[in-house]
Amino acid sequence: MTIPAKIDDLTIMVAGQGGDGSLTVMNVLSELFGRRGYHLYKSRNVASRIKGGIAAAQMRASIVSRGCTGDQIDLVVAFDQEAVTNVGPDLPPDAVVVFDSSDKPLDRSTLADTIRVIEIPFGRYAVRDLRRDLFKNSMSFGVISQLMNVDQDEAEDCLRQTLRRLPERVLLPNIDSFVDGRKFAMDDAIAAGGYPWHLERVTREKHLMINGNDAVAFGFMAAGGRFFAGYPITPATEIMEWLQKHLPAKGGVAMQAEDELAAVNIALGAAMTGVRTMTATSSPGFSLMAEGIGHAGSAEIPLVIANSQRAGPSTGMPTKPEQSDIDMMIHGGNGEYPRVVLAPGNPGDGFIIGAAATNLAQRIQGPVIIALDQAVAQDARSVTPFDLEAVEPDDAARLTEEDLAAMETYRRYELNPSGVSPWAVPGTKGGMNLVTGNERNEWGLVTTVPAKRREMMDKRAAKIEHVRADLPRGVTGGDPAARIGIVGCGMQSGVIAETAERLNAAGTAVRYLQIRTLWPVLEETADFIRGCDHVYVVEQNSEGQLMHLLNGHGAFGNLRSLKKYDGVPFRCADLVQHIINGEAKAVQGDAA
Amino acid sequence: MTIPAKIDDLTIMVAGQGGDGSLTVMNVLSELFGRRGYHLYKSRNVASRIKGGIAAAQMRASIVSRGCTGDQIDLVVAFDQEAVTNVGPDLPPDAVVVFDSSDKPLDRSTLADTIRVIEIPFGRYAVRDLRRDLFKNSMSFGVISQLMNVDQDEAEDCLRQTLRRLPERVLLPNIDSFVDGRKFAMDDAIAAGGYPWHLERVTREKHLMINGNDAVAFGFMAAGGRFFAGYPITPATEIMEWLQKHLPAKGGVAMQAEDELAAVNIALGAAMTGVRTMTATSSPGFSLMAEGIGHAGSAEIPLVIANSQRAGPSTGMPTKPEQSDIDMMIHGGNGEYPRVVLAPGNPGDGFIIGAAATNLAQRIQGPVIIALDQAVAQDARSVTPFDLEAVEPDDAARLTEEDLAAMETYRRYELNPSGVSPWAVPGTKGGMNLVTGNERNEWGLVTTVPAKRREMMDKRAAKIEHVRADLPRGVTGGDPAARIGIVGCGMQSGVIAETAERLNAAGTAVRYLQIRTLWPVLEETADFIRGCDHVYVVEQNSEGQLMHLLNGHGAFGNLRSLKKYDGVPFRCADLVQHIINGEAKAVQGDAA
Amino acid sequence: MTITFTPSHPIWCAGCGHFGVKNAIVNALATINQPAHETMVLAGIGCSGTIQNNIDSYGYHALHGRVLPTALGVKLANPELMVIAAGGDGDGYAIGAGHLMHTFKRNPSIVYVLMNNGVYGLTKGQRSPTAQQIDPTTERNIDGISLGLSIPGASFLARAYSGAADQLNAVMVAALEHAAAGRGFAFVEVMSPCVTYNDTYAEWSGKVHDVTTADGYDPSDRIAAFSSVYTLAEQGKIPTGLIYQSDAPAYESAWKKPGLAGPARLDVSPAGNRTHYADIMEKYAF
Amino acid sequence: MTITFTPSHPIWCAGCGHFGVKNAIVNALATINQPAHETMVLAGIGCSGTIQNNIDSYGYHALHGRVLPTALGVKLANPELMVIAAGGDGDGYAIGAGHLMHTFKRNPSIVYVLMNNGVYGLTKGQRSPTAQQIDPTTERNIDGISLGLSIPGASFLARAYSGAADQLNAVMVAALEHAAAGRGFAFVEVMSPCVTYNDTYAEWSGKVHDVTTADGYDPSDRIAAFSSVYTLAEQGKIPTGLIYQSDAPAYESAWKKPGLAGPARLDVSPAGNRTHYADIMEKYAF
Ligand SMILES: Cc1ncc(C[n+]2csc(CCOP(=O)(O)OP(=O)(O)O)c2C)c(N)n1
Ligand SMILES: Cc1ncc(C[n+]2csc(CCOP(=O)(O)OP(=O)(O)O)c2C)c(N)n1
Ligand code: SF4
Ligand code: SF4
Ligand SMILES: [Mg+2]
Ligand SMILES: [Mg+2]
Repeated sequence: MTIPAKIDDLTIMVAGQGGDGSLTVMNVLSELFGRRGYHLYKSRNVASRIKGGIAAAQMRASIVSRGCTGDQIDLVVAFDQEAVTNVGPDLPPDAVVVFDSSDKPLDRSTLADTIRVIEIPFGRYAVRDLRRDLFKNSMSFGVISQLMNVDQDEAEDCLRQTLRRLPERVLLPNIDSFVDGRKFAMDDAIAAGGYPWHLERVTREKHLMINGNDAVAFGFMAAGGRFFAGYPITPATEIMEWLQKHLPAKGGVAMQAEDELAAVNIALGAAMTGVRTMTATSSPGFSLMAEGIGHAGSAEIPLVIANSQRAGPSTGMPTKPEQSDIDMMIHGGNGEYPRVVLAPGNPGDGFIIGAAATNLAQRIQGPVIIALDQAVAQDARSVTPFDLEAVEPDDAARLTEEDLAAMETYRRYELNPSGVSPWAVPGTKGGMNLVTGNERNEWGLVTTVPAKRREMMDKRAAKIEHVRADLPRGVTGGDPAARIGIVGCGMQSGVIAETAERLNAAGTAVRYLQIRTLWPVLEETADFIRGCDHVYVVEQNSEGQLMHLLNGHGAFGNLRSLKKYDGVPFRCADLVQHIINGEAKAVQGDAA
Repeated sequence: MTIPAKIDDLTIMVAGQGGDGSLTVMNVLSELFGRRGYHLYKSRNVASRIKGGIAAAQMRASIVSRGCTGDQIDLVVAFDQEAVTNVGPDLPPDAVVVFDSSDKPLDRSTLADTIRVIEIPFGRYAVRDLRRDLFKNSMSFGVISQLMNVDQDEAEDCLRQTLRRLPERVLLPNIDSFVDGRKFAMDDAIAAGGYPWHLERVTREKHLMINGNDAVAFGFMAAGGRFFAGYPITPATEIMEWLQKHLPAKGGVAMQAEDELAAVNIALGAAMTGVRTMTATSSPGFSLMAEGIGHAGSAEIPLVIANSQRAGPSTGMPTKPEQSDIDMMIHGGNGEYPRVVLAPGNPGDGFIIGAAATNLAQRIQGPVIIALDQAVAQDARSVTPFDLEAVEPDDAARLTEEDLAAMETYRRYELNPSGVSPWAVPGTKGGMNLVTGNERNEWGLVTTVPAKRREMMDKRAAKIEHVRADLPRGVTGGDPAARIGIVGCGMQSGVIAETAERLNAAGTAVRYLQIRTLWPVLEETADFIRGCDHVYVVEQNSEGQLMHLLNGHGAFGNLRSLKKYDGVPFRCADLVQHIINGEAKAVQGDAA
Repeated sequence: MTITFTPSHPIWCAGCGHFGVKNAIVNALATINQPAHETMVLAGIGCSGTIQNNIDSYGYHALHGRVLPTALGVKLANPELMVIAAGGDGDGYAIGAGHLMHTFKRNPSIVYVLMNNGVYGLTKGQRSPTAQQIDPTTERNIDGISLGLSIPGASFLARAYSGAADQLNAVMVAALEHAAAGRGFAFVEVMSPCVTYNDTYAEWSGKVHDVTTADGYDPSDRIAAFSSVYTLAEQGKIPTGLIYQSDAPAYESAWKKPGLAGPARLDVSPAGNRTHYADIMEKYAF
Repeated sequence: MTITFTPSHPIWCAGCGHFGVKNAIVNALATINQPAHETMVLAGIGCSGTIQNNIDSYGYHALHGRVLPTALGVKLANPELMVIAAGGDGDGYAIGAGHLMHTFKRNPSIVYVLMNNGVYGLTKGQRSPTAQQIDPTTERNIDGISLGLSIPGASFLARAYSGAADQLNAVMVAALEHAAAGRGFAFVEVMSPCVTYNDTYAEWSGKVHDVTTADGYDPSDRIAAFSSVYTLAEQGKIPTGLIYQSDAPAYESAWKKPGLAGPARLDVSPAGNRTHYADIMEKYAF
């Protein structure tokens, strides 16, 4: 019997045919790992259909907080042969597979011999046809909790907590299944090979378990956001649903429009009244909103737009992550108008950026885009609690009736060095004004006089300079003296940080920059790049959009592109390898 | 009495309050200059409203063919004080102003003393209230033809030709007005100061007088285009109207949809049947089409999209030229898909590119965008006749029933090195297939398998390489050995060519490149830039989009941006000055 | 008094029907004593889409076809405002058709004045969805009133003619009153000839027919309204008047929270909200 | 025979109403002997929007809400094809509402099968425009048949229930025949329950009511149809059957040029066309 490994970093996958509730074992595992003080990173991998098709959930539990899933899957719980076949070749030699052998025994052909397989005919144990999926889940949790050497009371408590909303008559047989699972594991697996793992008990401060969509919605609300209009679309819908749940209680509105064109225009109308307003969508919906977002830029209406990017082009792969709308978010929509594009790197950052975007939109009286990707948007992870005290709604250049009474004239589009004109919202006595997306004079009346046009274009552009100093700064890390850099944003944030950690540990000195303000390109970004001999730009797309953007805006020549566009995030191990290989070549190159 | 100047390059402006037919004098002048063998460049400058507001037409008549209007206006015909006041400060000292003094005499305060003014109370002469505008026009043509020393018979003939569709009872009083105008000019102006000009008689080959919108539509039709769906929008509507006039006679369809979303999707549906299909719009409409265009790229449907750009952002200035959608055309729409963006530099080029785009769309089975700007789209000029023989519809990878019968399997999205899959259109026996904008396997069935996804992305990207060698090459000119370059596209084409001519004549050696394929960025473009010490990038926008594009895609560091964004095209004189100043600074810089 | 923008002079062609529409709106606002600063006029894009520049109120120039969603956003965010949307037949029945349906369905208390001239004026004369016949097809024209009648929720459907000021004024006042009373969406289609591209004064003067003059006409009877609109249209007439009015619930009222102002006027200060946020955060504790 | 794609097995949840719809389409195609290669099935996005994968024909997956314009493009370009558009209630009544109106108006000879389940299935259960009541508002639900009745041009309006195969089959065959005969737009709304997010089988089974069984029901009487649909809805019933059919002219026929094939099959070779182009060019001679 081998000595069980202490768990400091474990990745678990549960896979089966899709359908609601089929993967609730992950929730019980969260509960357990959470109590033990682990950090978690959870992701789901589903086909864009309701039932049927492989669905899988992954969870990485680690003692150090991590921003991505692990390199390899240590434990697979599979209710389906297909999942094991697919994932088999990628498993490490000491992996454990728990398999539902109700239908037939596992075909081990894609598995290395060293892998430990525990076959359980869940069907035989969980025959009750009521909530069958749930029984499977409870039983497999029983197995896992046993494999990790967790005692029955604690494990049962976790199960009860997770299933607390169930009626007793459903709960009890689940507990039975759980006990059966533990017993099975003990008799069949542990007896034969010992405990593979031993779960630690560590201490960490209280954290939150949340995904990026929810966190961005929360940040928006905390910064005074009280109006939302959207339209369902994967993987952005949670933002709408979160706000539908939380805004009305505070007198706000969160409505589902008839389409994205309505959504963005309803939002524009609301925003004009002064209420802090957001809309959210995913890639194809963002394409449809292009005209409306440009209108916010032209007519000078504050609006936050969240784009939870999916893999494109067109409908693409709705449930897969990609960062292939960077160009569109920065350059989409006709003509030229000031905009800010921010990219949070994790849910904690999502809260901060959700709040910052809300204030920035007011301060530039224009569109601020939050660039999420499916991974940041939907992967849930443990993060430190949000700093609610740090959020203060910023009233910017709003005029009251009293302010107006003291003014001789009031022009909506007054020219001034900041580019931001004082603003009287409808309903304010004495502040009547015209808002338009045509070129106009200070009064808001349409004009094409060339000199006025230039002034108005310059005025709008100036607004970005006005807030530049306050735009979210990037996160840097690694060896500050390193000559090799790594740059990325969004879903790459956790990956590049961990990659840098490993590379530095392995003797290749690197530093990294997680960009949080994608547009405008900040001086700090150019500085970082200039400060390195060369920089790896890591992104989830095929064209190297971030790299071209940086090249086009001041960073010339020393960028190397690391791209992935198959719907699967980079693994740290691969990035480490890429960069070590790249450097080896560079050294060879130098020698030649 | 001074000796009249021979006209080799003259710019005329007619201005008044807007309204239909108020500026028909320009048409008579075209007729006259055309008969005398001049080349013409005509532009209109109107407010986006039907009547009222200053409207002006400009015409440059030159012995050498020119691609832009003149630096200065030599002759102003004004029915309105405002026009003279506006344009006054920019007139050269020897300009002539013909003014309608019916209401009150001309306020000359913005005019230099040297300018010759001919005031005619048109009201007194053209009192008949029937078609009053027309009488004004006929009379002012009488004045001008006299000023240019054209004899009455020839001038009258031109007028009759232009007004040939009018009934005799309207025509005759117009002829009278014309004669009155000649008499007035003779008595009042010529008697006092002599003929200011003398119209030449030169020979040139037969030309066409056409604008870019019409020419693009024609090129599309000549390459076999038989389906169009669009929606009215300034300044693109002429494309729809041209095709509505010409396609039905050949069995084609040119329909007005309910909006741009319908237009692009109707077009997608039609294109899927195999008919060569186009849609056209202007900037805000292009924003709305972003999703549909991406679908053409993803689902692999051949489609030509013309974008006659207006000044943005949002509704912007509908009747003013700008090149501020470059970024959007290249990067708009979610995700990444192959596309080609072509920019004709004049109507002759419009025909060629209209045809080339139609064939290229078939060859890449995807979207090909024609980037016009309001100036190329709506300015009419004389161009050499189109080479109809050179246009041959290209059938690309189309499969017939017979082809299919000989195949064992048929997959719509078959993988092959060209990236272009053989294509059976609906109705073809044995060719049933699935078309989708989701990621898919070769059969067209949705998939998210990572390896398949990569193959499909690579396949689509390969299509651009497949046609790269056949993409329209740029036009170069100037001194091939020069170290200073000028780059531009579209409406800049005529301006940069003439600027280069003048700079070279003045001793500053320059060469220029008119880019015709904006995307992908061609190697020849990078070569041109690398071959120069520095390159001026001339564009009609505020952000320097073309310059950033070139920087981002291989041309690093030696670009200088010359931008204009006030709705008024660059004048050659200004560009010449800019570049001379720029070079002077550069020399100073070198010395320091 | 602060000088704000002065309503500018309309830029329409002399004789354009849109003048009458503007006058009727100005007149109705005065009749119901609506304060200018509590009024917002939003217009689409088209010749019709410049009307907001000519009325003393807050004004907004919407995107083409999007005036209704924008107006809805304004109303929901600040229900105290009188919100008037205006636009052309291209704007409302072509590119904006889907939004019109959904506005009928939701029934927010806004006024919508659709200026129908059977043509795209601003883009110089293309056919609109109400053009009598679209060449080379036989496409029939949309009837906004019938459309409204087909959608549950529609609460005020009227048509008037720019060439008949009295009826137009009366209908416009009724529309503003409907919205001001929070009774829902007041739809007024005004037949407003385009003298430049589709001069229909002569034709329409002979065709307009006030349905409400019929003996016993009951504007709350949806089926009867449908029947009379359909029958008159078949006879080549243009039915006018306040054709249908009902008591469907208004959309904005469903969002109203007792004791709380509309979203635009809520207190969002940290003082009044942070505890609430902390409670939400607690639900994510881990 | 060349092997082309094999219709795949539907991916819907067991019990989903969409199975019945698919069967009815397959059955109707067989009934009218429609050759597979001359048929094109286009679907929107949604659970409903995968139906084209399960039918032996040319198939297309449209953008969300755009299935009707796309289908129109196909039909105009190649009028010889049988064109069947399909999609959900979100696809057709929400994002696609404007196109639906304009398709009724134009009346092209295509079949449109709208699978109404009162919910957004694929995006997991949000309310659709036909949801009975949208919280927290009192928004009423859209009725596609009434909508069609309100638009001149509409020529075939039917509703069936996925739980009643016989009527569904009959209606589907009639729809395909209407389109095949070039009589215009055949609109079939199928009540198709979503067992996962809005299981309405029990409720709908009790509510569906075949209007055409009424004595003397005349499907060509538009006013009567409107009246009976409206009245039944007020009674909480769901009217079904071939509710309205008329002889409005079909859109594609207006574009047809005698002696010439549809656009997709025209001769565009230089030989047959260059003289014509030269004539056009001559008009620009200068
Ligand atoms: C997205 C978009 N598409 C097209 C246009 C061009 N456009 C401006 S006004 C208009 C239609 C005007 O017709 P209507 O709404 O009937 O108003 P009218 O001018 O007749 O009053 C169009 C198509 C535009 N501004 N934006
Ligand atoms: C432009 C765009 N917006 C939103 C979506 C997301 N989306 C996919 S299906 C769907 C609605 C599905 O509902 P329905 O049409 O009723 O079909 P069902 O699934 O109920 O059959 C939505 C909103 C999308 N794919 N594209
Ligand atoms: S073009 Fe027609 S609609 Fe426009 S202002 Fe003139 S008359 Fe009115
Ligand atoms: S979620 Fe609903 S609509 Fe979608 S397949 Fe399942 S039952 Fe059918
Ligand atoms: Mg109109
Ligand atoms: Mg549905």
